[in-house]
Amino acid sequence: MQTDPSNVVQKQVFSLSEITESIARMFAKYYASPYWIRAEISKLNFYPASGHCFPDLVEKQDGKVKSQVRSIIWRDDLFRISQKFEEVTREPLHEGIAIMFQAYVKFTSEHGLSLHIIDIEPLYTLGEMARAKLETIGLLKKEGIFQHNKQVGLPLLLKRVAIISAETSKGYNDLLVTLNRNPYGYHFITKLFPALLQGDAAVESIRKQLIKIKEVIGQFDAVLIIRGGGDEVGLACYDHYDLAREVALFPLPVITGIGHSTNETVVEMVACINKITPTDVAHFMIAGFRSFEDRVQISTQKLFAEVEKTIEWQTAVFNNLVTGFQQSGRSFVKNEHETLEQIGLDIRESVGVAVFNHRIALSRFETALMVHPGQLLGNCRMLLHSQVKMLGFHKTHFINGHSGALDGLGEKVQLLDPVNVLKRGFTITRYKGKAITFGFDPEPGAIIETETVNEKLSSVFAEKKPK
Amino acid sequence: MSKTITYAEAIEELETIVSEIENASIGVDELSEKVKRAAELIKFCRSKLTATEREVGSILKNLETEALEVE
Amino acid sequence: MSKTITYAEAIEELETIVSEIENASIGVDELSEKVKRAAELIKFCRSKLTATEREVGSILKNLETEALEVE
Amino acid sequence: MSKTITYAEAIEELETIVSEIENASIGVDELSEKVKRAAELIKFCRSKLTATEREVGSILKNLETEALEVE
Amino acid sequence: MSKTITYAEAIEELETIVSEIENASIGVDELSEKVKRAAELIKFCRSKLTATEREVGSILKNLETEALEVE
Amino acid sequence: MSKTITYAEAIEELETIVSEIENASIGVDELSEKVKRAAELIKFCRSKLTATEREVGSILKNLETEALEVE
Amino acid sequence: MSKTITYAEAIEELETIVSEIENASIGVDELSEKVKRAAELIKFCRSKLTATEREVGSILKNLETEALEVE
Repeated sequence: MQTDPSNVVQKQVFSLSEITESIARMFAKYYASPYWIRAEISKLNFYPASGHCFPDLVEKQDGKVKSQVRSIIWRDDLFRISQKFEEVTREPLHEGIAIMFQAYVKFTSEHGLSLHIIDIEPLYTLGEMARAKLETIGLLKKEGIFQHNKQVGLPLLLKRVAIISAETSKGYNDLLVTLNRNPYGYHFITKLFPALLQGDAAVESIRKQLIKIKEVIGQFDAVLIIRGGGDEVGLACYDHYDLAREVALFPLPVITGIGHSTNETVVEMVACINKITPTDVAHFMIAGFRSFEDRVQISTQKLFAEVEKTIEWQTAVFNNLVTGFQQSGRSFVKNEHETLEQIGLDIRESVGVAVFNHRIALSRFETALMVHPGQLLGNCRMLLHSQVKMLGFHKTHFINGHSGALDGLGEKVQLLDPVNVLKRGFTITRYKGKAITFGFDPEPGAIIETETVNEKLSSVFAEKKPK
Repeated sequence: MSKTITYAEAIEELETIVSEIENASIGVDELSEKVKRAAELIKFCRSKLTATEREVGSILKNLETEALEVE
Repeated sequence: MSKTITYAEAIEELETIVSEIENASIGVDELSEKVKRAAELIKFCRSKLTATEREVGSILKNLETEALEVE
Repeated sequence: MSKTITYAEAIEELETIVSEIENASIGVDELSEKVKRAAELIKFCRSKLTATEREVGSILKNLETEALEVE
Repeated sequence: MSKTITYAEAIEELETIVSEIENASIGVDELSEKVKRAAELIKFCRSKLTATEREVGSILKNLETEALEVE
Repeated sequence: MSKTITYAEAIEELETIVSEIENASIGVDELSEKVKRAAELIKFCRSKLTATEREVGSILKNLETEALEVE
Repeated sequence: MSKTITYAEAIEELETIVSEIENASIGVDELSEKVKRAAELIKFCRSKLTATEREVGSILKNLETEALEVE
């Protein structure tokens, strides 16, 4: 905007101080009592010489600065506030943290607007840190890389390790001492990659070393992040998303020994192994060697035992086989001898049986010969006898037959004998000695003879009359 | 009666006589003769038969006796 | 009786005679003769049987004796 | 008896004779002869069996003796 | 006996003979012959067996001796 | 015996032979041959076993010695 | 032994060999070879535990030099 210089006098003009003093009066009037305010420290602006601190406060929305104010913590306040803050949050006041603070809103002509912080509520910051940590975990899980480093797999022997630590760190020293003084003579190869291990700068410092290690990844079995011996303040960096992501995605297993007693940080969570103290890490590595050596030892012992057993067993099998061979070879011949002699016995027996059977067959003939001729002759005798009987029988019959026939003839003759006729009263009349027959015609007075049974009658013939 | 007559001849004659008598073709006188002859023949035959029976019987008896002896 | 007659012939003749007597195909006159012949035949057969029996018996006795000796 | 007859032939003949006697298919006249023949055959068979037995026995005895000597 | 006969063949023939004698498929006439043959076969088998025994025995003895030397 | 035979093959063949002899699945005729073969196999196995034992023993002894030196 | 074998592979192979021997799945033929191999593996594993790795050392030296330049 251009201002016409000629117009300047016509207007009421205040000096800067007039204005600032007016504003200061107004602030003093309206902002007399302190307020509780939420903001983020964008820059701490601590001046060690004076001991005062002038933090730049911002409020961001969607990554853009919505509001920005300078603030002041006087030395005396700072000491009290810092002590209380660190006690609760385990973090120093530093850039990037969200705080809830009590402050007077001051406006001075010399410095303009500033917030005079008199108190900070550490519980708010703690809550915010927890929220930020959960956010980091949520993001990593969402990306599916939370378990990534655990899945890389730990080699059997952690022999060559890249160590991210500070050279002067007690933790680093503890680790080296424990590793090198192991009583088993194990040999480890360590390489320090120095880095800041706490505070805001640690995130980038550690990441830088991790990237460096990645370039020579073939040289190492694992990466150790070691911290220890110092205070436990300033570990919020290990909840930082960028660092946690780098660790989770690291192609070598990461082992942490950050050394604190509070809650596990996200880096520890995503690391392949978390061992809290560096000494623990060293013991873990030695234990790995130990168990490897144990395996070798056990295998070696077993090898000795099993080889001996195998040889013994094979020898036993072999000797058994040889014994079996010798026995079977001998018993084979013996059995064959027995078989042969048995055949001899069988022949003797079967010949005996055969001859016996023949004898039996022969004796059957003998028996038949003893019995049958007698039977035959007996039958003949019986037949002969029956002929004799028949002869007697037929003779009688024959004689009787003839006798009967003779009797019949005799009877007939007897019946026809004239004597028998006379007996019935008939008579025979004769003339001149001849019996008269049909045609007899003598002269009357002829003497005729009549024969009866007992006597002969002489009579004179009278006449002849027809019947 | 001739001694040489056989039983068979005797029987034959006898049968002839019987047949003649039965036919009544002979007279009473002849009849008597014939009957007489027949009676003779019958007697002969009977004696012959008896003799034969006796003889045969004796033979058979012997046979049986022998058989008994043998057995 | 001829010596050459066999038992079988004798039996056959005997049977003929018996059958002749049975059938009365011989007369009374021959009966004695026939029976006599039959008796002869019977005697012959009997003796033949006895002889055979004796012979066979002796053969078998020998056989048995030998068998006993052998065994 | 011919020397060339075998045991089997002897047995066969024996069987024929025994069967003839059993079936009475031979007469009294031949009986003696047949029985005599049968007796001869039986004797032959018996002696043959005895001989065989003896021979086999001797062969086997030899075999045993050898076996003992060998062992 | 042919020299080319094997032990197995000999045993087989022996077994055939035994079985023939057992089943009475051998007559008395051949019995002696068969037994004689069997005796020959047995002798043959015995000698073969004895030879084998000796050979096997010697091999086994060698084996034992060697075993002792090795151990 | 072929040089290329392994111990396992030798043992297997040996077992087969022993089992054949045990089960009498070979005849007397083959016995000598089989026994001879078995004896060869046994010698082979024995020497192989002894050699292996010696070799393995020496390897393990070396290993022990080294272990002692290292500790 | 191939230079590229890792100690993990070495111990695994060793354990496999031991287990093979234990389960008698290794015959006499392979035993020597296997034991030889096992001995090598054991030596390798043992040396891994205690030996210094020169190869690695040189590369790390280079790295240190660079690191100094960077800081």
